[in-house]
Amino acid sequence: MSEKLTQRTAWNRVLDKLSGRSLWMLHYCTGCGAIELPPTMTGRFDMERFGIHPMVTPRQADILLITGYLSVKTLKRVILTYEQMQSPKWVVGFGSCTINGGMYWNSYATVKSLDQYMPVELYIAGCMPRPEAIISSFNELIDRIGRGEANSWKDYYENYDFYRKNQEHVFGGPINTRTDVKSDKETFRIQSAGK
Amino acid sequence: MTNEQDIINRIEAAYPDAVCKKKQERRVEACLPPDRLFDFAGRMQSHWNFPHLSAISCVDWINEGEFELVYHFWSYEEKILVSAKIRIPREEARFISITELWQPAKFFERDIHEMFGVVFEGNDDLEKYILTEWEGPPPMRKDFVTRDFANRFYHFKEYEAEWMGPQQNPQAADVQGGSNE
Amino acid sequence: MKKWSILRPFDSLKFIGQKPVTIRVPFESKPTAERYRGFHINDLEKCIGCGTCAEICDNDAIRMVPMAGVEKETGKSDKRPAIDYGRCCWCGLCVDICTTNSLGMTQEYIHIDPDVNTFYILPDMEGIHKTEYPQGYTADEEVNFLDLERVPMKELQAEERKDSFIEIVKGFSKEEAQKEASRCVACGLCTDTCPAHMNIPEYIDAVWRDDIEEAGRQIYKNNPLPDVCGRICTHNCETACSIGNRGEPISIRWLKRYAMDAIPVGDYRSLVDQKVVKPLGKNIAVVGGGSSGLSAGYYLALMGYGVTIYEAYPEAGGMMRYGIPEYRLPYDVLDKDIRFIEELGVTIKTGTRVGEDVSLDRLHEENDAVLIATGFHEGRSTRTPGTDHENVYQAVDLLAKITMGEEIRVDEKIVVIGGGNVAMDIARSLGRKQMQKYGKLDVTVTSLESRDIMPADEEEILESQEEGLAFYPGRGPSEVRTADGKVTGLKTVKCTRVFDENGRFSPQFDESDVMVLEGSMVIEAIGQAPDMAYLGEFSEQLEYDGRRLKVDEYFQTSLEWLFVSGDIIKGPDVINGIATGHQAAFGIDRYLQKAAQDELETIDQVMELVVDFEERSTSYVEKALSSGSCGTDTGCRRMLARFLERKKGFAGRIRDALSERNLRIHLRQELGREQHRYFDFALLDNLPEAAELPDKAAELPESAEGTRQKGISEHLSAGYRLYNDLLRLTANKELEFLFESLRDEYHEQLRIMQDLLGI
Amino acid sequence: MSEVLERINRSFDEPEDEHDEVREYTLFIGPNHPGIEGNFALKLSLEGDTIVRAKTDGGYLHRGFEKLMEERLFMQNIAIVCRICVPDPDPNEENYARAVEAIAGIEVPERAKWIRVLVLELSRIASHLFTFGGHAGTIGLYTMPNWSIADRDRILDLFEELTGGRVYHIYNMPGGVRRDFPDGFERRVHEVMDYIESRLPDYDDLFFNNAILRKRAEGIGVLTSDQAIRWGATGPNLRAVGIPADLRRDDTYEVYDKLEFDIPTLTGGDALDRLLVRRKEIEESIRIVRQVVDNIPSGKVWNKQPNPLKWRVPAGDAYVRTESSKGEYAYYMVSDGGQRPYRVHVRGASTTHGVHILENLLVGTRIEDASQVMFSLDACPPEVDR
Repeated sequence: MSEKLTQRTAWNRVLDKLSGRSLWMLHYCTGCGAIELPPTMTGRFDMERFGIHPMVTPRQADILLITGYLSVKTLKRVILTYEQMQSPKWVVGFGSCTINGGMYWNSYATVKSLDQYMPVELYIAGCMPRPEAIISSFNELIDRIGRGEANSWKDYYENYDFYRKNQEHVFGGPINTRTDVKSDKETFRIQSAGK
Repeated sequence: MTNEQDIINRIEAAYPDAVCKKKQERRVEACLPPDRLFDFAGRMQSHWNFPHLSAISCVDWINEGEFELVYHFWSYEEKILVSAKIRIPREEARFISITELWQPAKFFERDIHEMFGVVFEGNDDLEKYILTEWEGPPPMRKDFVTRDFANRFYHFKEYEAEWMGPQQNPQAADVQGGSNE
Repeated sequence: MKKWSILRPFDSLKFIGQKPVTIRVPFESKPTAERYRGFHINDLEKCIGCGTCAEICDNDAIRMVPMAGVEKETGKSDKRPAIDYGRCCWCGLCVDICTTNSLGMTQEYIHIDPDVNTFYILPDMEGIHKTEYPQGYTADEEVNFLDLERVPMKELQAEERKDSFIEIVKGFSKEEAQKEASRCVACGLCTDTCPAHMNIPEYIDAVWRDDIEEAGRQIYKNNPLPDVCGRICTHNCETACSIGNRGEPISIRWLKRYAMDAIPVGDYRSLVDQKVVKPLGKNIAVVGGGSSGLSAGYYLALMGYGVTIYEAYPEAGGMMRYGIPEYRLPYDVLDKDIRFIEELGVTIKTGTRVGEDVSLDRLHEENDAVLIATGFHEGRSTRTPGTDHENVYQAVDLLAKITMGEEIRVDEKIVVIGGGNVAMDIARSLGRKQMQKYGKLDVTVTSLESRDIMPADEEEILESQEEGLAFYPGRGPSEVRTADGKVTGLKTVKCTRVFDENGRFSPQFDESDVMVLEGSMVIEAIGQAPDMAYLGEFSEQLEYDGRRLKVDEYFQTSLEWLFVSGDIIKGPDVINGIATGHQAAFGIDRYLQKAAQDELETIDQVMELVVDFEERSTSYVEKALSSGSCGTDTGCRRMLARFLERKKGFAGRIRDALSERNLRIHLRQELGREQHRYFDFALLDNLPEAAELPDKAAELPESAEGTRQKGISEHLSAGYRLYNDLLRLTANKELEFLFESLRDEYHEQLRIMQDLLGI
Repeated sequence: MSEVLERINRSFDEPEDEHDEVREYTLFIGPNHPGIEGNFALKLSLEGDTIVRAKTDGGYLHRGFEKLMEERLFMQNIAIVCRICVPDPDPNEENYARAVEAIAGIEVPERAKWIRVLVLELSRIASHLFTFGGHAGTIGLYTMPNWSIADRDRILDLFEELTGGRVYHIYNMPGGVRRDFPDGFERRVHEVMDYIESRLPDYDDLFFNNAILRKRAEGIGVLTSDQAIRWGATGPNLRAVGIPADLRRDDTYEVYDKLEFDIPTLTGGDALDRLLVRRKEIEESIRIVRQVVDNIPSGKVWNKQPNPLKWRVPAGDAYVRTESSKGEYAYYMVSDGGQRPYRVHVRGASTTHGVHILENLLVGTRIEDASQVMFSLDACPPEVDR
């Protein structure tokens, strides 16, 4: 992926700088970490200072926050949502549950590591991360987008089969997300690199 | 203010084969034979002024091969909680539903059905509510060990932190249980 | 509800003056609380790697990992806690239970990274980003998860015990033992420190679960003299106990005693889970019936050797009986252990001194190997002037006489020279004799070492002082004063230094500071020496390493048939005697079993195949039963069930065949944590991958019946092929004996397989 | 062209129900929907915009707490119980601690009881403020969440000081609490209480007396007192129908019997009254907190328990209840004398409010009021799924 970075034209750099300024976060609380989102969104910590605003529909959102554990039922809806979001899109994993299972490591109902099912841009340590940590992660994301390094979303197209296989393993069969990921790949001119 | 003993006397008078005991302050335990329960639930609501069914709990006594259903009734006036306990066999557990008397029982019975596999006859809404994506056995039964399932079914992280050096990395979750056996 | 008015919107003007609530992160930051639960820090000097934090962690987030530059020491393991921030829930239970308070938390809470591996950290004092953050959540004295105080042990008070030899320590009741056992965090540091590597956490846990049978079994795994050790062991384990860092260590010795007291000697047989195999027709002579001789005898007997122990004194027990007074170790307790060892077939010839009644040479002819374990029975003299006087005695001689009940001279004033446990024993024994004879006690004890470096146990010194013994530590004996033939006292001078700078024993005295200790009787208790006269002419043929015999790791001397154990090679206490006895027993066994070594290798492979066959075919049959194709068909199920029934315990029957055939199944002992194995059953646990399917299954008929058949065959054919390999082995001549009794068994199995496969 | 026009005209003059094309259709709301509280979904059958039948769909937040608790030692569970209901975690810790104390007969020092009441009441205020923010969000009044959730953060700062954690306190354990007050804590509690009390009039002007809220919430999702009792409503939803039932008085625990506070009740039983009952409860909670901070006895905060790695609770069972901000929150714990709880049944307050009562109340309301009804019942989905 790194060799593509150098080809960024001057226009790409400007685009990256600007697009980092108005990220919209999908208003979907998937896990218990979502209780720290209202304080981040509202008066006390106010993430709108960075142009980040909660957006209700996946199609207009840029950031998908996986706020903690993902039960299998929620994972199905999250994948539907993720595939509806327009690229470039970024997934931020909150807390320990997204990394290696967190507190629910021996639970039968939750998936253990998020990067098996979708590419994750940033992880935040915490159980659950505080508003200050969430806002720092947004700043980090804005910087990475500005530097053109935030390309985890391409990974979903490149290694779609890998993710697909894991998803089907958890759901016990293919699910119809009514989004043709393969055709999306062409629109972004991404070659598939095996993973 | 009636106290626990009055309640016990009242129950034992109505149900001679009930074994009642005062557990703590405002807590009475009544062990009943299963066939008495439906009548007991009706009488609690109509005659004895216990309008609130706080919860129905189910305990899986796997060694005795029985499920224990505990019905918790609360009276706002007498401020006492009566826990009626019955035992039903564990294999193909079936029991009568009390939903037409008690509306809260709808949720509790469906929950016990999902988690333990107890079939409540007369409850029309028993299909899956929480575990819709789960094909395995009722998870709360004691013979289902969630740790083994998690280790077999899910993928755990194999870290390669730089302080670890090349030679070894930590094992997956199944190696060391969180609590010493 | 305020009434309507046009001015209502201006109500909100009051907010103009107020400062906005927003904290403009990252430009501003709100100070975190002092006890905030942030990222972990761990003081790696204080941390002993006991693993208690990993035990309490409910998310299995802490794993003990080896760390570069950290070795195993007494009371420290070689592992340190690594924390997985993909699991941790920052609950702080690990901080509250840490045995040394080394683990703490800072107020740092921001760590954002795309790379998951940075979330698995090995905490040290600098923190996750090597930047300084204020201290956060730390351990608290009041809310502390560990029980730091010991359960007090009931003991006879000084007044009651001054004049009697009744045992001082009363032992735990059940509740006390369970309460004490519940303090253990099972970190295992004690096991590493114990010379015999006893399974201490296991038996403490068994005591806590009130499973005395299991406790006894765990104890007997590594210690054939548990009752004795339950009373007089020098308990290195308690010095290493992790609870001892901040509180009093677990009283491991008393718990061992509680467990063994609760088991009658009759049931000891069931505790020893190693089966005593058939006698091997080889005999071994053990010289000396002390702790190491008895220990070696126990293990050799379990291995099937004929063991005879030659004991010079009238009864076996060595220093345990003749060196330790009865108030510490009652003789019936010692007899309990010895009697069990005798029950295992060890014959003990008491009153026969090797070198006098029987020569070492004769032992060499009559036995396949000889173990000398004679210990230190000669008292060493200080050789100060006047010690040759007949009223100057050696402590060990007197102690032996007291044990044998002989009448000994007890004067009204006695002086004891020496600062070790033996000095304490003789001083207190004589004190008791004085109380019984004169009704009053007057014993003075003097030692080179000053009070703080006296080698005796701390509780021994305290108890002696309680009983009224006078102590004059830090003084060297210079002369025994006599007046008209009778000893009147001991002239002593101040001892300024005992060891020189590099720890060698070279005492320095200040002649000017003189003190005379009155006493008509002087006892020397400064150390013991071995009496190896019985070696006779063999002593030239043996190589020495300084004053001790030169031995390899199995205590085999340069004469291959002669082994050594106990104080004469490695002391100074009972537990070391047991450990060296155990190791020597291995040595003897290895030496005698040289011939059988290679024969066992081939048995390894056979056993592997057999077990593999059993495992594979069992799983295949179960799969066949549960798979759709023939799971429902009752006929097929019955056949498979019968096959399974017949085959159950197949490996077990092979194992019995091996033991019957006199191939000794060596005890899988764990000594010093590395394993000595000759025929190791650990093979049974890790089985090789299954062989691929034979061609036989492919050409089976395709009919409906065939598909059902094919269903079975897919799963059974692999077993069938393995089975054939086994039968080929029976043609192998030198293993033929192994399959004699089992041949028809094999043919029966093969017939069933063919029946099932319909071939 | 005329035929289309003619059909449009006809639709105006004819009454609705004769219009034969009107059929029942199904609409899914959630789990990703701003009008839904938390990760929860509603399956509504509608005729026009009136809900005819409603079915809730939970399970999105199911982690199998009761199963996980059976695999953890007794002391290890204090870290996991507070994760069950996120806006109001402390009743969980309280229930778990008291259940173990009831079974094992453990005594709690007097000071720890007072601290527990303080923590419960602060958690109640924080949870109510959080609900006000959410409820205001459903009617588009976004100033209210900016105010109430920012003020709630002041309470979280108090929690962070006292327990070391902002939301998950892991503070309450069998035998007492883990740490005593940091110094100067009482003064800061008074400051925060005064601040919140001074904010209440602003809330009234902005939100509670707001004409839009009155219009949107009055007469919506009316629950009669008979239905409330029969359907098992508890807590504020029950007090909104005029029944002064409060576990802090009826099934008293800790030191509530030593404190003076009233049980506010209203009689309307509709969405507005349920909201206003919670608003009044905040004043009572502030009164309680002040009483606790003023007359808390000194002493130790934890009666020492055995080493957690070797701690067995004698066999027995206990049904323990706490008044959480959502209603009656109960634990039924069974111990078989082992090191781990044999069974813990978590009876969240929302098991009745969030499922069947919501389904019954939604029938007959219009689609735009569905979230009004849901937020006024203040159902917390993780309590339902566990």
